[in-house]
Amino acid sequence: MNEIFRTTIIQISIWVAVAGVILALIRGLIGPTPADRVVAIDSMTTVATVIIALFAHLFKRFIYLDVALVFGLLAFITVLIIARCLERRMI
Amino acid sequence: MRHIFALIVVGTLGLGLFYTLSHIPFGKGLSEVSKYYVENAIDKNDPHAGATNIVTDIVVLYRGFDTLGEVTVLFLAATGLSVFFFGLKKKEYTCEPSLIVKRGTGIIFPFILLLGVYIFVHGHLTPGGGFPGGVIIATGVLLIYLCCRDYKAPHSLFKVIEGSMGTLFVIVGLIGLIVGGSFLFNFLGAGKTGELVSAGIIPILYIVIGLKVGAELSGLVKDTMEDV
Amino acid sequence: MIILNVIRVYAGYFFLIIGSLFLFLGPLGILRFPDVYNRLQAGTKSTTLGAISALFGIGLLEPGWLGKIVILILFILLTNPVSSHAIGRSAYRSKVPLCGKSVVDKCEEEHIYKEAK
Amino acid sequence: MNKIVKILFTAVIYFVVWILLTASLKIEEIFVGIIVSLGIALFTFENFTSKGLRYFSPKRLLYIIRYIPFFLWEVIKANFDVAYRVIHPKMPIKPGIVEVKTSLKTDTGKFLLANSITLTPGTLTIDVVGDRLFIHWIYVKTKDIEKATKMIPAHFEWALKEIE
Repeated sequence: MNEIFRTTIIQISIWVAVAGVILALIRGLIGPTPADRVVAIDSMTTVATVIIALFAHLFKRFIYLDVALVFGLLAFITVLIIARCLERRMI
Repeated sequence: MRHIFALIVVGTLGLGLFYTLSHIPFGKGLSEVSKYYVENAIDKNDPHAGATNIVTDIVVLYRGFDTLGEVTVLFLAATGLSVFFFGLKKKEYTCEPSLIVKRGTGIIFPFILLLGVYIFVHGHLTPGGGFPGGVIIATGVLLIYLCCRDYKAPHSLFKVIEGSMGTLFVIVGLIGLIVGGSFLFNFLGAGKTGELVSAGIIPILYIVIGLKVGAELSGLVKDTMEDV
Repeated sequence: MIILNVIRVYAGYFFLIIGSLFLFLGPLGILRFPDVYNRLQAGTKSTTLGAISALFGIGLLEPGWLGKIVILILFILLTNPVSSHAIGRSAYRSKVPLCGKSVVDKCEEEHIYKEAK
Repeated sequence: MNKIVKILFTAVIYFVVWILLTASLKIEEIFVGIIVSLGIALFTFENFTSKGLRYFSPKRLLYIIRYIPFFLWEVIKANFDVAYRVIHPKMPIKPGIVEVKTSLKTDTGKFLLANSITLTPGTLTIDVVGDRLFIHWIYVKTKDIEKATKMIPAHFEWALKEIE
């Protein structure tokens, strides 16, 4: 009984977060400027990091947290690099 | 017109991928080779085992020779790229990077190195390994290059690490050849699964591969980012 | 002792739900707000608190994981504002205009931007 | 001598992070952790000790401990603020970019100030030029530099002055 309650709560959280990712994805598709798309990517990756951590808890696997950490790091670097490329276009 | 063409190409690729993947008999019977791997990698009395997942066992112990080949391919690619970039005039950065990004990168850089080392030291216990650890170290170097325009990486240090680690890999393999009769034989035994010091030569090989890949990719980043 | 455990578990569930709600609100703000800078505000703040809250909930549910959860929380707290600042600055430098509702733009008077125009 | 002490202090920071990462206190993990953190501290020690060992003074630690709850409360307030503006059907926003001045001198201080401003209600740092910050404000209350300085950065500087 307790186990079913736990998985239900986590699944609800995952679905709510996935709905957030989809909303950001829509903004990424229609965003009029490149900067809008980068904003969408930035928040999508943060939400995705949390979703990986939630999956780690759902499957009771400690090592999935490593995956979340590395994913978050690579997403941070991606956003910084794209932002730098946009900046260089100025002059 | 271009958009429609791109849509058609992407749609065809996606459909083909979906069709191919849905016809793979995933998780249904195993082939002869897979059966051999699965039975022997789970058997903990076998010296060819000891990691916490089968994939690591297969990649390092059964197919360690392939890993040597992969490292060689990476080395050749890095060398080729540096030859390609030699004498090419790079575009200058026209605007100064932001102070906040600079300071934030400065704070986070050592922790990226620490994470990379953690990933390859624990390669036999977690899904990581030598290649991901090396890539994370190289991304740290890339961040520094993005944020300090006049940074010069210690290129000779990269070369020394790369060469010595490549030699060490072959030496470990040769010791296995002398002791056990086959290249990269696991001469240290399996040990107790789940401990840090276990799985014989897997941690050693992963540390060697991690340092080598990290140095190689950092050199590659240096070649592409620095003015020649 | 048992009561403490029950409180801990239910607090964990509470933080999980609150966190996922904020993770939903951030992208909703990104979709609704009129220009890049306002979207950045919604995106950064909501996803940061949502991530912290949800991760803290997981940490309460699994006390053995708390070390790595703390690392993840510190990492998100450190990197999220930095990346949003980088996006905002690059958006301003690639001349993305402010929306029509805006009342003031002091950056315009700054000399480095004047030279660029 | 001074250099050795700096390296040791930096290595202690890395070692704490290593222990949090591995989440175990076995003897071999600690041994590997000491080697790795010393090795990394050897060539990155200037990052944390560029101002000497002042970073480890008890007064500073006290201010950090006092600053964290204050900061977290501000973050929570910021989120309810943003949530209100997102959900409200008319979106009560009046955005604009204002200029403020800061009295913090060091890079680390400015970094912490800009991050705090970004995570607190309605404000986002767009650029830093010298001691002036350009801030995007979601609901502009004043266009004047002096008044804006009193409203946004002065909120944090009481603690950051000691921490920087």
